[in-house]
Amino acid sequence: MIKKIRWEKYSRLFILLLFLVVLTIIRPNSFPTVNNISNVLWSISVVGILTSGSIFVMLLGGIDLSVGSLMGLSAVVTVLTIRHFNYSNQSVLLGIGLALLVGAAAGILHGLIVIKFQVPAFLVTFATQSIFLGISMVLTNNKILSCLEPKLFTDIGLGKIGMFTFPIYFMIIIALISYFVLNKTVLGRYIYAVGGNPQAATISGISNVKITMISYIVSGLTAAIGGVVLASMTQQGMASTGSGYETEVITAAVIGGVSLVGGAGTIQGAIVGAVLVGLLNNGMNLMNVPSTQQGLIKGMVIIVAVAIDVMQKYERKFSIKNLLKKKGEAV
Amino acid sequence: MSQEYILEAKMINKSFSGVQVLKNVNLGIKKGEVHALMGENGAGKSTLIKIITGVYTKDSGKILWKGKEVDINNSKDLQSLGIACVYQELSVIPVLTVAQNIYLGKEPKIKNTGLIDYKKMNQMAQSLIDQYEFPLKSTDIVDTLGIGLRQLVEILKGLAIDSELLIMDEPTASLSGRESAILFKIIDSLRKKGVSIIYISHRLEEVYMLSDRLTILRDGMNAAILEKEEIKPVAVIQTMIGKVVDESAGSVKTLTKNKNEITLKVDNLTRKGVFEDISFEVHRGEIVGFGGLIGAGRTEVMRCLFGVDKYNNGKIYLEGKEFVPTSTRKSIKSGFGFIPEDRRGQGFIPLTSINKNIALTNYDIIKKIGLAVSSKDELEMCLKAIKKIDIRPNNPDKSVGLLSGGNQQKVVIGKWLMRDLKVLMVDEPTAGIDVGAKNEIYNILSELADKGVVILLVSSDLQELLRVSHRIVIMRKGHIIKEFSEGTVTQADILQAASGIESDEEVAL
Amino acid sequence: MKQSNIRRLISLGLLLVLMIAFSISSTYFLTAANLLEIFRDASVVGIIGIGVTMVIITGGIDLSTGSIMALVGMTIANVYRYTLLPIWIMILIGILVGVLAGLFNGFIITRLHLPEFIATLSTMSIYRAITYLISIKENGVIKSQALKSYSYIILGKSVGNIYYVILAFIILAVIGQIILKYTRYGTTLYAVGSNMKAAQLSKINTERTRTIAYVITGACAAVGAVFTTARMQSTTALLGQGMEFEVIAAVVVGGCSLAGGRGDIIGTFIGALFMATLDNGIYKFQINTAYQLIIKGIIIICIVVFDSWYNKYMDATSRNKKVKEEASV
Amino acid sequence: SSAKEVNRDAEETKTETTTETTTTETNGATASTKEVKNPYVDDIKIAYVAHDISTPVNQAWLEGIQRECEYYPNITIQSFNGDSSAENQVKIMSEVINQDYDAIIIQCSDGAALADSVAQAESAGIPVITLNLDADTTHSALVQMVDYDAGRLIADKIAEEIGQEGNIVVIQGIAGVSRTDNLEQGFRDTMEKSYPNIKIVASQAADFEKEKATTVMTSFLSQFSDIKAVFAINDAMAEGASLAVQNAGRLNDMVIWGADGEKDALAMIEEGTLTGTIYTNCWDQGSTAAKIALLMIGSEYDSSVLSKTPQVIMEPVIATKDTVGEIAAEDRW
Ligand SMILES: Nc1ncnc2c1ncn2[C@@H]1O[C@H](COP(=O)(O)OP(=O)(O)OP(=O)(O)O)[C@@H](O)[C@H]1O
Ligand SMILES: Nc1ncnc2c1ncn2[C@@H]1O[C@H](COP(=O)(O)OP(=O)(O)OP(=O)(O)O)[C@@H](O)[C@H]1O
Ligand SMILES: [Mg+2]
Ligand SMILES: [Mg+2]
Repeated sequence: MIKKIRWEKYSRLFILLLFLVVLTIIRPNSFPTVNNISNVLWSISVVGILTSGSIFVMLLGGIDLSVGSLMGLSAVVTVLTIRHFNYSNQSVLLGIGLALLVGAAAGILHGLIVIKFQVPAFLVTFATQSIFLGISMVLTNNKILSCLEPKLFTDIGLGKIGMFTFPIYFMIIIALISYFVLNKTVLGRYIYAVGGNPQAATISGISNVKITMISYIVSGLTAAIGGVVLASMTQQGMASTGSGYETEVITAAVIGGVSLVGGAGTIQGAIVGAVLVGLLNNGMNLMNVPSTQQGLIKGMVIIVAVAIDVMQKYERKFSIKNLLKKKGEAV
Repeated sequence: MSQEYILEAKMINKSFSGVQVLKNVNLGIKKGEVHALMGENGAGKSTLIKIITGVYTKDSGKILWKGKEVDINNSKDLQSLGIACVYQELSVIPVLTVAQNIYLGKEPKIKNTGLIDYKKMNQMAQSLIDQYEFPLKSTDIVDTLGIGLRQLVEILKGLAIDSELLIMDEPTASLSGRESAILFKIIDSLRKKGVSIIYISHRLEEVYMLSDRLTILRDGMNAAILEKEEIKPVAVIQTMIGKVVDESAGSVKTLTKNKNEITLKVDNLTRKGVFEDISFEVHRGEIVGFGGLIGAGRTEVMRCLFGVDKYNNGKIYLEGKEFVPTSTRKSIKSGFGFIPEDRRGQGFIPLTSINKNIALTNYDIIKKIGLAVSSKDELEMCLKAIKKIDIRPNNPDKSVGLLSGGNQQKVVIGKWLMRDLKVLMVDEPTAGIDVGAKNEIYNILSELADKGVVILLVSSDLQELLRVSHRIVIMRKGHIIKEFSEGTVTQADILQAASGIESDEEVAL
Repeated sequence: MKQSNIRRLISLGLLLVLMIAFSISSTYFLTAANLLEIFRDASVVGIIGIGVTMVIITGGIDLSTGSIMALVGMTIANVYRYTLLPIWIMILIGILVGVLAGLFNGFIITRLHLPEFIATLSTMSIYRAITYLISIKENGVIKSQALKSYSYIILGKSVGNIYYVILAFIILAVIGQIILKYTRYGTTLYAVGSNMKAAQLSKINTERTRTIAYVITGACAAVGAVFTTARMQSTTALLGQGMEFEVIAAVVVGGCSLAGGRGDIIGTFIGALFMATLDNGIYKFQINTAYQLIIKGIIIICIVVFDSWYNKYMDATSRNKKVKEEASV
Repeated sequence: SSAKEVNRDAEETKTETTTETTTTETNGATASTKEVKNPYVDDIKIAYVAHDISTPVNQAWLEGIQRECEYYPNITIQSFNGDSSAENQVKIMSEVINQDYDAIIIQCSDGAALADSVAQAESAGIPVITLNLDADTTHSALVQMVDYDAGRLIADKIAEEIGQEGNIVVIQGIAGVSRTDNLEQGFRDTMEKSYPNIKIVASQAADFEKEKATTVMTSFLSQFSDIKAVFAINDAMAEGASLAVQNAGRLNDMVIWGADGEKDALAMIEEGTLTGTIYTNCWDQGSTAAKIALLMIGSEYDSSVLSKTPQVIMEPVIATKDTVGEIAAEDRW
């Protein structure tokens, strides 16, 4: 019995391990190198940061499609500030502060509309996505604003401690904070409760409004942080920075077992999901899979991986016959 | 031998997540009998029904229909065999109309087209409704109906099929006395027509009254199969739960006045269009029962008192001071507790563990280390609750959604017992709960009252109302129309008042 | 019934308000040619939206429609290039491909039990990749492929003043609405989306219901691809990129709930028109793209906020009325 | 497809004269249904339909167009965003034609897809000037940078720098975008034909994005220890590749090339973090397009007399550390 519970809980980790082993066997010289692993982690660090915040919204059954363009906006705001104050160190801090303000404001806006007016999160964030993009375009006059100075700024995305670059540590720290909040604090308990059954949560004395607001603000803040990191990584601010990140975040979370209906999923799972996607991309690059065909392999692998995972949940042996059985009894 | 049985389930085994919930269970239904199925919460009754109707697949065993083995894995076979089922979890579709629900999957069609004949379907549904005198309209959207009316729709779904076997899993759980009475008449007439019925209920008096034979399950095994003459209340209860419980109390009650100070006073509370001018006082340690028919507005009053819904007019006083329930959080802080009638919809968080469900209202009293919740404290509280009200399984990490109905309710109650309360409102607390657990809940309520907690009990179960309450208030169409506070009162008195049939002598209070 | 009709009228009213606002701001807006143009732009989104509406009613989502379009377009281009089959067979083959793609979506969702979002997100990249694989290459480079057969590109044109695609949209929308409201299948769609467990208990084959919805969506995407490629007289591997979100947005604006169980084709019809009107009208403001984006976002938010506020208000009043009726009995 | 072929031929014949900017003359104007407008007096509306307005090249063109028209008080320039989609552009074209614009400047995301729209505009008397990406129909003018030949030039340069042998890698954009496809084709053809000892060991797409290019390049570096050069199909990706190379500490033994010649890339070349790019003055290109548009608006010209689209080829500049200084600051977009 104990065995079973373990396997169910850690099946994603097993898949991850499988990935690592397979890649090591196929590419013994290039895959398991510190450089490469650090590259993989670097490339998923922004997704990891974003997921750590967006998961709050997803746990409530919401969705935030605007994270990508919000990243763009905060990148632009940061870079504009730094440029405006002649690349001084203080301006970096000011820029980051402003970006965080923008993120929080966006979160408040989303939360208000979603909870007060009961508008589906999909539509609200679909609309704000274009609003944020528009604002960034106005601010930049649609130019790329490069920003190679000061070191304080470029180090955010490119600096290193030991073998790993800063964004990796940021991801780990933010994911840990997110883990702590979701698993150890009352707020975390309340988020799962509101996501799992909002009516029951209300009757238990939880303010759905407050929890929803907080979740969207958190999502906005991580998007802002992601934007700053990405701006530093690319040493530039432009409106389209971060476009497409929303789907990557959702992919990582859903592969990691976060239910889009709300109430179920863990941050550990979501981060493992992000790493899986990162490894998959890396593996295909290392095997020189042509980019036009990467989608095919990626899609297939995701389907198989998630299918195995789902099988685990329903405790079925992985066989064709079982695959074709109906779900019926699943909760 | 097996010829006389219309349906036989033989040596059925079933396990979920490695836990065996049915062990070699047998069930035989004869033609034209009402066969009751009883057992504690979680005994496996609903599971057995779902196996018979092909919702779950059995691990092993046989199902015989008129002596021939059938494979109802394919749930479509059910209808062609002539089996209809009213499930415990309501299987009505909220967004559809009553008629659409009743004829789901068997809609009448306009000739030579694939199109649904709505006119005919609504007529058919309406005549069915009228036949049984249910307070429904065929074009009502189910979403707008209260839980009791939904239950009626569910029953109609079962009745709409000309079946040889009708299975009903706790059909009266959220029905009022009057609706239940209609149902019993229906069951009687069906029996006369030769239809067999499997009847699951926790209300013992129903079972005694209706059933021809009785199968008792205990811990997933057959505990007894009794013929009509063998059905003896005390023995049945004993077989079910292994100890003696007095079920006979509760048909008459002598009420007494409570002389304590007033804890809760409600003055002319009004929510436009729902209830009006609700006024009452409750003394410390008093249990006030709220009786009435479905839709009388009792639930709404409770929700407003608790701060879930808003009211337009009126005042509430708690211990002499005016209390305005602006939010549920404030109410809880001030000492209110609320157990809602719609357990699944409002009572608990299905995907979350027993542990966290019980802690949910109590984080103000659970210790914290810095920002972090002390999981030790949390767990201790949960274990205390599990022990106090005997939640089964007693694994704190089990998701509440996976528990049987009765145990889910225990979790909902459990979280309120862990804190100091002044007022506890309970709305249909024992719907779908076995006698053993019911008794425990009654005991818990009296214990709380003894400690000085005010309890407002909304119940459509007359026996329960009489048994538990110190005083009974009757609501009808959003008004308090009567109050029984002294002397003796019987079920008949309550029913009379609730249905609005006034006898002259009872006007004065 | 009545209430939902009023709600419809209100949505239409909002559309009208938008149109009036636009016609005040530009003299080009309220011309027959422009209105037809709006309708034409709404049509492809709307046609795909018919399938997507059904999927969303079941509580699912389909992100692969844009990629199915590309796959179908490229299939037709291949058939056109390498065979001499008549046009209608080409189109049938294209629709078959759409159906198969939808079937595969349905399979992995109902049989492998993948969450709809992740399943169709995967097939979105799979179908796009297959499109690249079967793309017609010249000197190893993927080229856009001309589809200049006379009888094919006629589909992109108009009969009289009405474009064929508009006719197709109207016809398919009517059929879709009838399926949804007047057939057993339609009812089961709502049942599955409203309460899956209850639907299972009610002996509905939920797997089949959902699979068929994805198949219909695949077919609709294929039809959309046919009209789009006919209009462009060519196809590329990039066809339909971003289309999935446009369609979903139109469907949701039309009143479909992503939680399932609510919505219909008339709503989607209005939603598609609404989005097309918005785009079209915004172009007519003489402002740069950035401001257009901002205004568009704000208008969408205003409209959905109004709609939701209005719905709540209607619910409250109708409930009050109902209770009063009951009380007065 | 045959139309494409014809274009390719046209481009190839042009290569001999790339060094000078040429305007093919319009064969004497005949009767026109369209009124002639004077930019100093009449109201004029010009539509600019970008492939994707958020790319630097598209933006620079817009600015070029705006600069050219700045002096005329009555000209409005309206920019539309195709959002990288030919379908969107087709929609926008109907829109613009309905609104009676006086001229259209467009970069066609897909020449075949836009052929019909462009033809319609022309027959409605609205001159269409295409930028870089042609429409598969005869229209008023095409103003283009070199693409296929730019690829050839870069191939020659890289070969020269690495001594005509060794392993190199390519970072691609999104497949199906014709300008970059042609660039890559020119590059590959040249490498194959002229430099048998140079091997393109890997190529991978980074979707024109800087950050993705960093990831792709890093994985190239960990996979092959002996890469001598990288060619990124646009500057943003070259910048990303450079970041990766810097990170790996291999800037000194690596040749990194981009294409387009945006300001940041030129700065990096001066700094030494990028080896080279191929520069086109996009402002100038935009202005040129606008000039042609105004010319046509102001004359009784009719495109129906054309048998072939007149072309203007922008002069490319190979920018390396040695030559980058020649590009004046005010020409850096
Ligand atoms: N889908 C499921 N997955 C896992 N366990 C389940 C599932 N359904 C039921 N169980 C477990 O099986 C046991 C029997 O449940 P069942 O619902 O049959 O009880 P019951 O006799 O109907 O009880 P009640 O009177 O409370 O309705 C319980 O312990 C329950 O927790
Ligand atoms: N969702 C709803 N839509 C419309 N009317 C409703 C709704 N819920 C309740 N009502 C109406 O509000 C009134 C009060 O209902 P309430 O549920 O409070 O009654 P109750 O006395 O608690 O009945 P029950 O015994 O069913 O719990 C009734 O007239 C009912 O029909
Ligand atoms: Mg049960
Ligand atoms: Mg009630």
